[in-house]
Amino acid sequence: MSERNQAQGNPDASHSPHLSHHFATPLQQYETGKLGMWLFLVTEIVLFGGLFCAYAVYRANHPEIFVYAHKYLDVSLGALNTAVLIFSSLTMALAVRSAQLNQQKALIRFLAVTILCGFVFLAVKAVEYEHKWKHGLLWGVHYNPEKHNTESHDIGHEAKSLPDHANESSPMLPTENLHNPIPTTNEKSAIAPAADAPRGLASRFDPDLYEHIRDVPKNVQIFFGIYFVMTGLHALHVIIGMGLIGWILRRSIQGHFSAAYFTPVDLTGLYWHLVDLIWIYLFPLLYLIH
Amino acid sequence: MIASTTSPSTISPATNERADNYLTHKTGILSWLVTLDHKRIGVLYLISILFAFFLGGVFAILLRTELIGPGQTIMDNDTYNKIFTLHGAIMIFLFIIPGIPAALGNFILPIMLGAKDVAFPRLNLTSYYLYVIGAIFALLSILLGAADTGWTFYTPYSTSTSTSVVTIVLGAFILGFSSILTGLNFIVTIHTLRPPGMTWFRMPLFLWSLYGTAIIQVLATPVLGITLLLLIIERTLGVGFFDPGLGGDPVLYQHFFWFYSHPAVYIMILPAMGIMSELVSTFSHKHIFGYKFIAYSSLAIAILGFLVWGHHMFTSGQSSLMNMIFSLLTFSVSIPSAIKVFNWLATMYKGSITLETPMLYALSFIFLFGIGGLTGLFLGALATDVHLHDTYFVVAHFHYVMFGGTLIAFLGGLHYWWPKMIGKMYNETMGKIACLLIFVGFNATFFTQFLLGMQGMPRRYANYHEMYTPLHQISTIGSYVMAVGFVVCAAYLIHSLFRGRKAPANPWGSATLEWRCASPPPHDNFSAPPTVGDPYDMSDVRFDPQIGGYVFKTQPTP
Amino acid sequence: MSDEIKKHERGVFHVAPLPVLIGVWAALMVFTWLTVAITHYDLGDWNLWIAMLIATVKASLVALYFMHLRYDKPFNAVVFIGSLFFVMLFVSFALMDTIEYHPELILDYAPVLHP
Amino acid sequence: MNDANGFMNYLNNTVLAQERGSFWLPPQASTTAADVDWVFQFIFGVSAFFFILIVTLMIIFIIRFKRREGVEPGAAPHHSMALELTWSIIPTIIVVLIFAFGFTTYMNMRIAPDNAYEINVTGQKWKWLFTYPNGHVDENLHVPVDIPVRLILTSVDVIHSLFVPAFRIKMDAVPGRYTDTWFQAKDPGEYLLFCAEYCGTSHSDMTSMVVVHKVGEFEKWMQDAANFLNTMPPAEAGTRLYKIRGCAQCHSIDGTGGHGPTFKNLFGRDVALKNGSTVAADENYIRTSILDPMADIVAGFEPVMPTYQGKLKAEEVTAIIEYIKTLREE
Repeated sequence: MSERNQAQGNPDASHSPHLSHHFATPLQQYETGKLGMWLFLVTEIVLFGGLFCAYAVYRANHPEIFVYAHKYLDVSLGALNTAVLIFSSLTMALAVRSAQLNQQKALIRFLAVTILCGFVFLAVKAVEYEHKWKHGLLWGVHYNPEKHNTESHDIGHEAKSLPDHANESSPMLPTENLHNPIPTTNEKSAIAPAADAPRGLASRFDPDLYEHIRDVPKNVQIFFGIYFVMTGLHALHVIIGMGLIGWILRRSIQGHFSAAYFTPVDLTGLYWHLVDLIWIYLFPLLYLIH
Repeated sequence: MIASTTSPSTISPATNERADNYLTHKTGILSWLVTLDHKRIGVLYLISILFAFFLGGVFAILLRTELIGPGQTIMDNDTYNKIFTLHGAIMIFLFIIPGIPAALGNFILPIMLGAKDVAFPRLNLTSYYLYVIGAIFALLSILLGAADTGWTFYTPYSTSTSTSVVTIVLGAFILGFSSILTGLNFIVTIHTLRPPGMTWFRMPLFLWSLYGTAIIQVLATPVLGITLLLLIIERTLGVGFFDPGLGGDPVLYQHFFWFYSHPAVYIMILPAMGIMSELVSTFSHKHIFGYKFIAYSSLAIAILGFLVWGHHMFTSGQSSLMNMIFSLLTFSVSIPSAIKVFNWLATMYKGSITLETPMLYALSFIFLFGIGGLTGLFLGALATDVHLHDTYFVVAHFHYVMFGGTLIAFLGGLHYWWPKMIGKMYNETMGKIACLLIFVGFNATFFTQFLLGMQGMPRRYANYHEMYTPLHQISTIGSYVMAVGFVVCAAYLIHSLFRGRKAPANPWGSATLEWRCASPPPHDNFSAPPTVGDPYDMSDVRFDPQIGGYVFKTQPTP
Repeated sequence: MSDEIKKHERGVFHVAPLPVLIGVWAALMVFTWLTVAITHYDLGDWNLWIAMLIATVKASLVALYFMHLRYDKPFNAVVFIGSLFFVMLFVSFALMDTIEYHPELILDYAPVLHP
Repeated sequence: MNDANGFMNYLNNTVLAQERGSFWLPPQASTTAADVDWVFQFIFGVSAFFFILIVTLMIIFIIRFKRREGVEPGAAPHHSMALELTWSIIPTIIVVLIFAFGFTTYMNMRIAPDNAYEINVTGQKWKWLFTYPNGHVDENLHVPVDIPVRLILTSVDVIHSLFVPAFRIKMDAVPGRYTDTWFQAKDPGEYLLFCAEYCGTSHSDMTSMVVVHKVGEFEKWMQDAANFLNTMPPAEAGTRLYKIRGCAQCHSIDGTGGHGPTFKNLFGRDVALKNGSTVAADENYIRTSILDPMADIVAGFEPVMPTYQGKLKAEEVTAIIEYIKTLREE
């Protein structure tokens, strides 16, 4: 596995001003940076891996929640964002290519387009978040879909056909317990008497009384928790990536990069592609549930 | 404080050493705080982790004092709960995890490898400052009233308690990133900065163990990151991933937590095993036995360590199927550990053993880690674990491994490399006395805890049934003896800073590269790439009474 | 300069050809369309697996060409795939446990956690 | 000196408390305890053998191969495949054996017999509640001897863990799911029951007793215990009901807040209701509030209380009212 520097990389560049004192050749430095970046990407993958694990566990436990709740996401907006990110990946790859070929103007242009795509992505994301915010389709304790009923109905395309589950008079919306995080049991109550059995043994619903919400699974907030944490963390990475590209763009305009030195462009590119790569999985997992 | 450069390297003819070393290369506090030199960063780490160790130790003594008798002795239950949380969190996140890799590893790894620095010096400094920031958050939580969750932060307790959990969790989160960056730096350094001739199988075993450690740091720590991040947003935003009240699953938190925290146990012990290989070989003055098996066993432990986290959850409601799988896999980790111990013994066979302080620590390690490792068998076996889980048996077991293993090896390594780092020799007699005090005190403290655990004393108890009193008293007295040992140790080490005999380049007779440069090492370690040979070939060194140390026959000390 | 670059077809200075990049992009768009289109058919459990398969193909294309993994040092690929392996390990063990204990869960359960 | 005395006491106590057990472990009071202890002893034997082997070799080597002036280290090989394989394969075989013994014994401990007597266990900060099939709730675990007992555990707040050292059983009580464990007590007597999973302030005081009754006596105890309303003064019975019927989860008795109004100084006070009216907290008001909680919602509280209609007998309601009366401050 010895990848000792075959220093044939760039014979002229041994006097490169970018060479740090503890490297022998620019090639060694380049490879070091690249391996470091890949290891960093590994940590990002494992970080998101934790969320994918949570996703898998909750989906295995409560598939009905995912089937029900994903309908509140807008597939066309998701697909649009997928296309935007893929396109930005292309422009990023082209930017790296331009740097390698010493094409300064093309480099600047492609980086600018990439950043622009990042803004489009975030804008679409903001529209989606805003819809959910308005309808109370939020995570955990903030899940409160009653708002959806009292305000407008223009949520995701499929959601309109859902039964009108939010009813002011029904105290047993799947969310009710969230404001009073106490066990839900029979009737109107939220607290089970301790003596009968451990909590949870008692029957929960009177199905006739709540016929209109019988199709709404419990704990829908789990889906929105996962949705917001996954897409939120991803969006944070998009923002960080845009910051990096902005920094690269500034340096490109100052003419820092050339065919002899383009490591920062390459490494930022790797980061941006990873952000794209994670979205490639998020899109079907969150938006395209059957 | 203005950094100024001292005179360029001059050769002192009498000692054949360059006067310019990393300590004197630049002066002024600022030159230390913004240094990119791995040696200085290592020293900064060393000072910080020793401070953390002091703090964690004080908390430990407070805990043991409270437990000297049943009922309330010096603190109430809530205070006790906070102090054991702080003791655990500080010792683990601030001391043991960064202890050997970040402090000793940072200093030694590039020199041992024959490199001028780590691959990313700036990242290295960043990693140190992340450590400092994480430590500040952890200490800030004390000012805010301290968390009372235990270092494991189990949900739903950690999401429902009113104490300052977020601060300390944020601290641990930041410390995790510090650990990741150190690991990343080490992997890349070992891959790309080896000088010509330093092949994988010429690397000293300490480097192999650091490499294995770094793999775990890079692959497991991000899971801690996401776990703690989820815990933070759970508390601040009410996301409810682990809150049964919101449909979440508290046992999933334990999967998350132990997916990191079990491999983290190997982050703690693997570098200690690496130090052991160096110590045993050096002080037996003989080539290490079974080099390749020891090297591969480090990697095996690193990989297998990922497969066994569920053995912390045998009574948690984890399914019987997973209990079976995890129990079986757990035993697989014991094999590489056994291989290492037997290879160290075989190294001593037909050696020429000298008993300097580092070797005493190495021998203590074999004794204590033997007990710690073998008691792990009781906890890996399902039937016995059910009885012993969450009792003092577990407390004793992991203190034998973490303290008897890692800390003892850390002390061994500290004494071993102290002359190299500081350029001064410590008092050998005092070193032996301190080692003996720590060894005796340690066994009195923790062996009794095995007996307590077997009799059913649960851990994290501020109060206990009268029948456990005598053993608790022995344990507490043992901890005081140990504390005296540490005070003695600190005293003579600090004394040596000012009054110590000047250290020769190679006081012990080792053959690895760091002993080929001066003590303390020059700023750039090696002016020219060093000649690399077998790191355990002792035939090349001989004792020179004139300088009180060893010299290399073939190549003079640069 | 470009002559020199051509010499290192598999080296670090490999420049991805323009048609390859555009082609990969086109393929990614097609797969995105495909993955949306396939959800209109009910294939039971297969929906999830097909979606994951398509996502993996897309991810491979990005990694191999946009991220130069195909032309890179093999060790970087080992690192990348290794991390995926560990994620799989984590997910599959946790999932195995969750499927085993599923029947014991108390659905709709919400205890007194926030006094 | 003090310490030495303590140690002697310890030995005396040990012999007394563990007459039926081995020196190391608590008495074997359940049918599986002996099996667990056998696995323990097996691992102990193996460990002791290897530990003594390692330490003896170490000491011999230190003495035998200590550096002597003028003696060069002898020639020894740097590796030996045969040796390496030996100390890889032998430990492997041993640990597989340990796994197998541990696993088979564990499965016997996991799978309860079909005819087991079932008791529901609820963990909460910081006490255990044991609910019997007839509805009786007790703070200690009473079980019959020689009959398999299955415990079904859950928790209402954080994770707890039920641990009976003498039975060698331990199982976490996890909120949101059921866990179970079982045992069959061998000898009548009282045994300690601990909470083994850290659960906060009074974690170390969350101990109960396991009372193993002789044949025939369990039923008698059960009858008496379930009949406590008739044998205790009403206010005392009310205290008991307050603890075991879940009132304590929302209604404090020291004036602090909760999901429901505090019981302190409640009786006889005027209570402001959500609908704006005021009502005197007399016997009738309290009775109504227990049986039809939605009738009078107190201002500042959510309508979350379950009805106890059909769950509390008339005498029980009376007992609770009597208890609340005692919480008035003079």
